[in-house]
Amino acid sequence: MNLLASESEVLAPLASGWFLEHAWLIPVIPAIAFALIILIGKRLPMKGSELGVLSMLSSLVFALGAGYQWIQRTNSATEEQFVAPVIKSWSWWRSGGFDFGIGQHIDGLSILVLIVVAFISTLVQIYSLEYLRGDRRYTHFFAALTLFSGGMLAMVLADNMILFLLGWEIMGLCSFMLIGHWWEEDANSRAALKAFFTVRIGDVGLLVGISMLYFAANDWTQENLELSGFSIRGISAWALSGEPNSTVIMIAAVALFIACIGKSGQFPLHTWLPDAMAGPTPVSSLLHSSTMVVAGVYLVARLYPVFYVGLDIPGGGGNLIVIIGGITIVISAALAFVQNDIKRVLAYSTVSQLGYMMLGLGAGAWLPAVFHIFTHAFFKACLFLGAGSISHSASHHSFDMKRDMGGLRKVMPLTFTTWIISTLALCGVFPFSGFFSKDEIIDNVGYNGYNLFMIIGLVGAFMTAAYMTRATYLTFFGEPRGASAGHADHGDTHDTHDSHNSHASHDAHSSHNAHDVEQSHGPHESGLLITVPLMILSVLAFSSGFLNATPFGESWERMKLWVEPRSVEVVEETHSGGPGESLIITLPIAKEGQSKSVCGSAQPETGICYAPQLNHAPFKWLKAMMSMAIVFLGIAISWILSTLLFTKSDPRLVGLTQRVKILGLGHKLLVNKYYLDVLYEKVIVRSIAYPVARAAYWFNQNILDGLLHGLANSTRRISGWVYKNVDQLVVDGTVNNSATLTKSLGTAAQPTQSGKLSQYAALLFSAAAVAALVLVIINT
Amino acid sequence: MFVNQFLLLGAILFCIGVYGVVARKNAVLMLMSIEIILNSVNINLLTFALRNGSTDGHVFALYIIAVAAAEVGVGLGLVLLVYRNKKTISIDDLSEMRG
Amino acid sequence: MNMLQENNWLLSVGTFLPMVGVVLMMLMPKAQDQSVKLVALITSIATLAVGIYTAFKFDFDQAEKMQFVANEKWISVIKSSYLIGVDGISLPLYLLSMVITLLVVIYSLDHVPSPGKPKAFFSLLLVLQTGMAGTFIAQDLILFFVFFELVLLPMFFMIGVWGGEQRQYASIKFFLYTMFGSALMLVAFLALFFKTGAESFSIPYLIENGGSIGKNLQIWIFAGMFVGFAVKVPMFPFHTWLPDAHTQAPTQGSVILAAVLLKLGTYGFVRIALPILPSAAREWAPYIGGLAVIGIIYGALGCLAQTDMKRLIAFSSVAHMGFVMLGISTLTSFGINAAMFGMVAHGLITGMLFFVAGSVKERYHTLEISKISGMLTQMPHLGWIFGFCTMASLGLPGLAGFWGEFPAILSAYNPGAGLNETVFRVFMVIAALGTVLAAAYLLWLYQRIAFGTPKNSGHDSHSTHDELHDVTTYEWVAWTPLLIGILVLGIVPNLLFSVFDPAVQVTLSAFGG
Amino acid sequence: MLSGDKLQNLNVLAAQWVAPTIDYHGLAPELVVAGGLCLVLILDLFMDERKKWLLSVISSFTLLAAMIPVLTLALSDVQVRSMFDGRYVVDNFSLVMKGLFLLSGYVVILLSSSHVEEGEYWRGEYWFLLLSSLLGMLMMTSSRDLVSIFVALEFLSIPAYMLAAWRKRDTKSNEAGVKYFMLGVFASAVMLYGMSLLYGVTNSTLLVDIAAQVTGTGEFSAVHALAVVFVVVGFAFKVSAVPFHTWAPDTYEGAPAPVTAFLSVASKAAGFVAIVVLVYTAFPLAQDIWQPFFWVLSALTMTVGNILALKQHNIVRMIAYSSISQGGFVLMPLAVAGMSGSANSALRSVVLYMIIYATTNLGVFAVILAVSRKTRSGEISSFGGLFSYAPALGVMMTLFMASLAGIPPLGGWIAKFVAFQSLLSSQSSWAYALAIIGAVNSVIAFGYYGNVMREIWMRPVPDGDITQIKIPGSLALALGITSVATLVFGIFPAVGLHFADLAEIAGALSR
Repeated sequence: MNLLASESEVLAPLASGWFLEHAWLIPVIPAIAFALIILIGKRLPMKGSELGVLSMLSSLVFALGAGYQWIQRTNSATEEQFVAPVIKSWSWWRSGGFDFGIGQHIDGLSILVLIVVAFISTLVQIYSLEYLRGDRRYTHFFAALTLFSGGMLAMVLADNMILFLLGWEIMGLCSFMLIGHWWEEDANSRAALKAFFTVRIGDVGLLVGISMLYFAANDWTQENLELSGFSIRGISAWALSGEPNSTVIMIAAVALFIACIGKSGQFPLHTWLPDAMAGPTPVSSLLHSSTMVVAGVYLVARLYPVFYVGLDIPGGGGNLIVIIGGITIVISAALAFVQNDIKRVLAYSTVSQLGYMMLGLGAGAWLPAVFHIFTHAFFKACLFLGAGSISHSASHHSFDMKRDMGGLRKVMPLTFTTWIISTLALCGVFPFSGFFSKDEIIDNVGYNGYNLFMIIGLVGAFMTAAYMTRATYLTFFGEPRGASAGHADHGDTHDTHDSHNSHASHDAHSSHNAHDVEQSHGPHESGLLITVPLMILSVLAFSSGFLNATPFGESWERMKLWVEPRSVEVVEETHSGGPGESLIITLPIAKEGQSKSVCGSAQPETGICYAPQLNHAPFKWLKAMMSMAIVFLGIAISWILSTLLFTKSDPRLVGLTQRVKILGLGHKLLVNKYYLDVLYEKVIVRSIAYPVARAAYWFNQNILDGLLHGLANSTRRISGWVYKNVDQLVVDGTVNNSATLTKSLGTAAQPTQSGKLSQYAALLFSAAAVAALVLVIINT
Repeated sequence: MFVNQFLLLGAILFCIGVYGVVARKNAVLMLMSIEIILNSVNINLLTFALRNGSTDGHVFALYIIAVAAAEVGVGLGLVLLVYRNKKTISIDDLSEMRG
Repeated sequence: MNMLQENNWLLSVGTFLPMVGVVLMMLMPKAQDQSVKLVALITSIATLAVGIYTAFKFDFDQAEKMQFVANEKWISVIKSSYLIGVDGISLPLYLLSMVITLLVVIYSLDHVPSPGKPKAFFSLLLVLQTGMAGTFIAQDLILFFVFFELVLLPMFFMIGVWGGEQRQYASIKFFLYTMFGSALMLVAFLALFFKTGAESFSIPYLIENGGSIGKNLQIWIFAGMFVGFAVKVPMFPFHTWLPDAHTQAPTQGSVILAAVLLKLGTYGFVRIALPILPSAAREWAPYIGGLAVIGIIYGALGCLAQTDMKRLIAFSSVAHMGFVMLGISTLTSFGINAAMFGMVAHGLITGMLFFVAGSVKERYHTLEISKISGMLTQMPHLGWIFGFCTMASLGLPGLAGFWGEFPAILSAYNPGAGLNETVFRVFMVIAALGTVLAAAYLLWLYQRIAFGTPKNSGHDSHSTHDELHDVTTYEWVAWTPLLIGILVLGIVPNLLFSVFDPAVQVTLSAFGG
Repeated sequence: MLSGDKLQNLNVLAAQWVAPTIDYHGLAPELVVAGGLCLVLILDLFMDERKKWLLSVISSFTLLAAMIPVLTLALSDVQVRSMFDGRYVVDNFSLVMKGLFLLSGYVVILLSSSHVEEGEYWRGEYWFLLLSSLLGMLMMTSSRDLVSIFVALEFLSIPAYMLAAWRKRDTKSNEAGVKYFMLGVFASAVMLYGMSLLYGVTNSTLLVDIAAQVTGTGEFSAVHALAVVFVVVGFAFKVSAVPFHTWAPDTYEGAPAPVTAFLSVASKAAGFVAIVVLVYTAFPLAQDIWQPFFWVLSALTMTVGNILALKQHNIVRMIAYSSISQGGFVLMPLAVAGMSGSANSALRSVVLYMIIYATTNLGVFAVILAVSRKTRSGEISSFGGLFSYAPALGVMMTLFMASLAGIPPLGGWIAKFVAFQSLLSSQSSWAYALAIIGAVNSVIAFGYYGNVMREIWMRPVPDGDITQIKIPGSLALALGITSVATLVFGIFPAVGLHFADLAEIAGALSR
């Protein structure tokens, strides 16, 4: 459909453009590239990696182009005009009256995430060129990375839930392949299995949710929009139409959110994410920090109306999403304190940042949450790549901060700088990007009436600052230790990480040959292929926040303009689908604060509404200062403690956990990750995989299969004729069970065949006599 | 009418014959019991023929007598055969095959 | 149902061509194994060629109609005629059987299982092919029954002669189970015949008049058919023959069994039981659905308890067919489309898995999961193929398996008219959980077999390293079509759905749409 | 003591006697066979030992020659030829059955010839007895009178007794003969008693006359019931229906294999002929008496036969039990033959079943004979690995077994199918019950048929010697005929059904 063909008096035609129209190419390119890499990758000079990088670059170009044109589109619209998403869809397959489409749904949100994904993927692939050089499965690695990007991009611009699901699952598969990249080691493949399986459990929710939404919404959407019940746009409109039965949509929202919990590593399904660090560092930075794990968040943002209505977000007080988000923030932040593995620290921090996003979405702070996706992507990717760079060039592929790092700020200045920038951004220090997103979230959460969770958010900010400081201190300050001190050999690094993070040794032997050289001399700065992405990312980590710098007034809130959908009613001309040709009916704009606005969950009088009316907290420097203070407090305390503990090894602190019982218990609890894994693996999984399955199998073999056996046995005992045949029958197990039964009957009948002539005669006549008698009686 | 007595006689003979077949272990005796049954049949037939005043009964009876003779011939032959091989005519010894 | 008569010789040729090959082989002197193989190969290729020609001639715009219909006198005395034809439902399965047979023949060219006897082996293969193809084209109950039974003996011998340790037990068990089912099915057919006025056995006729039978009677007749088909599927309580048969059968046997034979049962449901006895079907649907989901969970649990790779795959068949039956039990055209797709997809995927299992057995001389490890390092290609099938089998979107599984689950959300929604929604959730378990056991299997470092201790002392060769040419030739099929159907499911849909719609017209 | 006028009366009756006109064309088959057997008997006296193989040729050609008048009769436009005012009738039914008897007799001769040549047998008598027994069967098909039925029965039985005891030195054979004889005579005696009662209540031995009067109800119904049961028992014994089957296994095992083949096919068929004729022409109105009787008989027969067959180790004995249970399937439709509409289909099913069963079972015996030439053993296990050294025999045996088990597309299935069909056509609940029993039995049956297949295909050769089996020409011919027939009947059931459909019994009360 051509979106430019809009005739409307009130309405300025929306600008569009080639890139917007052809945004669907963005995922297609990597998909093709993946196929090529698989087919001819090995024969190429760079083992197929060039294909991956090129495809990602071109996707990035397309995405940026689309972004640019989207901005034009939004600018071309009037202030209160609904900026229609650019939707194209083709029928994919049709069955039983169902029409499964495939197509693109381009609006601010999808553009934003598209750009992020394409950008990070590009950088990470470039980074990997160096980082994985000489790896055994170099080509496979790039193939998987590319496929992942393809899947993620497809999911992001999906116009219906089926395509969305497809991308979602493909990401899951790729994460399985990439985590298990070094599958020779059992731990890695088990981590991969765990990740896939945990996420898969969540996916049940996705399946159920999609089905429910489809059947609940389909009639309405078909009638009003001529869209199938899978179409994201249709679902959103339906959710806000006031039609839906509240319980149905509530269950659907919960079901979908379960999927998000699994994918975005929210409590209680977060346990897979830290283990996923077993994968190569680029994978961790791409999939498990900046892109894939935000898919869950993206789903919530994408189908926001469903959650908005289903979970009654405007109601305030508390709902599933904020609760889960809040819990996640705190517990994972707490976990980050006891990790010695730098990547695990980052992993837990990722989990808690995702918690922030969920918190924001749950509390109606849609824009800040989405914005946090954006900013978080940059600084977290940067941090991971930094960690990778350290292990790559300084600590002989170990990630253990306490053992193999320390004092690296001198040897790796670049890495250090970028790390510091990103850390500050993560902590949300004022001019850095983190501040503008995270602080906004906390602020709006409070503003929308979720005060308790605002406090949780602040606590989280404090903890974040604290554990990041600890990590930074351990890594870059103090005295060089272990490998980074240059006197570490491989045997050492091998047995250092036996229990939980043995991937390190794999970094080692996988890219072994490539690093023999570097083992000779000690820690040093990494090569350009690694540092350049670091620098780019750190620049963005600093600056990206200004895209929506609320403190500096309306004019700076570009994101609000570009990304946030405007919640006005659109009168559809249903005969010519597509909201591009939509009329504005001028309505009083809903006033701030009244959540039951015309586009809230109340039934609008006329027209259709695609986005809920959202509130925005007015920025107050006071609150900002307050949170700043908290952050700095966290940094300071943690700094002091770290110095005392790690450098001065102050006797009052060292072994404190051993001395004070409470702390000891807490420490133990944290080290054991709240025993959640124990619960899952030892209790749940075991109980399914072993007893239940055993029982089922036993049932199969002994009850069902043996039913006839049993019958046969009992009959035999009763008649007691052929107990000796049993063994034969069972041993040469040729005779079917029922045959066994009938056979034993046969044995019971055999004596009639005694071979005695007189008995035969007797039988013959008596039978005849009896028959005659009976029939005579019957017939007279 | 005195038909019933004859029929009764026939029935009694039939029962005797059946008893003989079932109870006797001696092959020759079995043959004889069978002959008794056949004769009971003959008596029946003749009685009925007389009662109904038709000749079919007599004809049937004649046939039976003739055939019975043939049967006995064959039967005794078989018994003789058995006796030659097993030196006994007790049919209970003829239970090689069973089950 | 109106029918298209033109070139109605096609189907008969396609069905009975293999018998020509059999006769040829019979005439050959015993010694020449090579020429026997050659004949088998040529025959199956020719058969497939005819099949493809049929597909070309097939008018896809009228997929709902019976096409190439031939209606000859056969047993006029008992009102049964040689009535054959294909519509959108039959055609894909008809072709599937031909493709699978050809691939199996190719695979067998250098994999004739012990104890040799290629002549007998290939003859049985071809007889099987005739039986399978015939079942899918038969439009007369008696004809259907004949073909349905015709596959029994060859499979019986294939398991019993070329099978594993327990082969004789497995084969007899397989046979008696199936025969028991079909005996009751025959009685049901006859009852149907007489209750519809003893006019004809032709399915179209019965579809027109079957609805008129009283409901209780329908339920009983349906029960007879149910047993017959459910044993073949196999559905939950009747499945115990399957693991034995699959585990003991030679690779080729397992492949055909999984790829085509199991489909005869589900096809029977769609083609015969549902349209002829609609109101009985409505009564039965919840129970069928219930057994189906039990089968899904049960099969998955069975898989988790296995230590033998092949047996695990066999149990996974129980689970997958559970999804198919769930789709059928919804009595919606959507669900049945899903079921039909699931049948084809399961045919390709599980068939492929059994091929892989066979090759693993051949190389490692064991199927004990615990004894195999690091296949990816020893035989990367085989490992990747195995992984591909695993992913397809656990219903990864973009591969064929998904389009059978997901729509089936989806359709259970609102079943056809007159069915209890709550019950089926419960089924839906359980089935969705089933997908998780599927992921669990398949990945678990894959992780332990393909990942990790090779174990060279003990078990393969007698499997020297030249035996651990990667995929051979024959295997490539035999497997590539399946792999491509899995991928293509996954990306363009409409290829099949567009064919099924019209026919399914017509089939369901008995239920008022 | 007869009074004078009665005697007078008899004389008058005798005086009015006129010689019946004899339709020689109608009697031609019997006459040919009769001539043939006289020829054999006479030649046997004068022919010297070395030429006696000619006797088998002669007798086989006699049977083929007898087929010619059967065909001409079938083609002649006179549908029904009735002699001796309806006591001896040549109708389609009898023609079809005559054809069956002649052909199966021919196959039996093919089976016997090589068997009889070896071992010291009294060849001439063998052929003579075989032919005379066949002659009795031919008569049975046409008899429509109690007397002629009785005579025919004895005519076909007495030679059979002697054939069963044929191996004079072999005690088993003697035992077989004696058992068969004693029980047979006993059964026929019981039957005769029943016949006498029939004659008494109806004052006629002509079936058609009896038909009008014998009913399940009304005056004398008790006597009717008694009579009908006793008469039926006589033939139930012949078809070895449980519980009158006890002789069959022992006799079959003991008798020489070709004789067993003959007994299990031809004489069983003769019994069914008699039953059908009686049921359709003599007791059409008494269905209340015989329907339940046949129901029970058929259920018992197929079940007991099956479960006992499962236990057998001796192939012939196993076949004996299998043929018993097959008999149950033949009886199945008769259990509803009295109901409206199912009479014709029941007759058709019985005839068809007998035709197909005859071909298949003869084939089985042909294979058994061929194999036992090598293995010299009657054990089922002696078939082990047959496929590996005699694939042709193995495949044929498999075909026959599958056909007996009723697996499409072999002859057996259509026979079973038609039986089920005609049974269910009555649509009574009894019919469905019996059908279920039958269905289950047809599954159980595979237990032992499949066992033989298993031996042939999946078991090693017991004594490891895999020398080829030399099959004499006659045996090969028999094998060819039977296997081809089995396949044809299965794949083109119309062929068998055509003959079965022709067979209508003249004078049968059609419902």
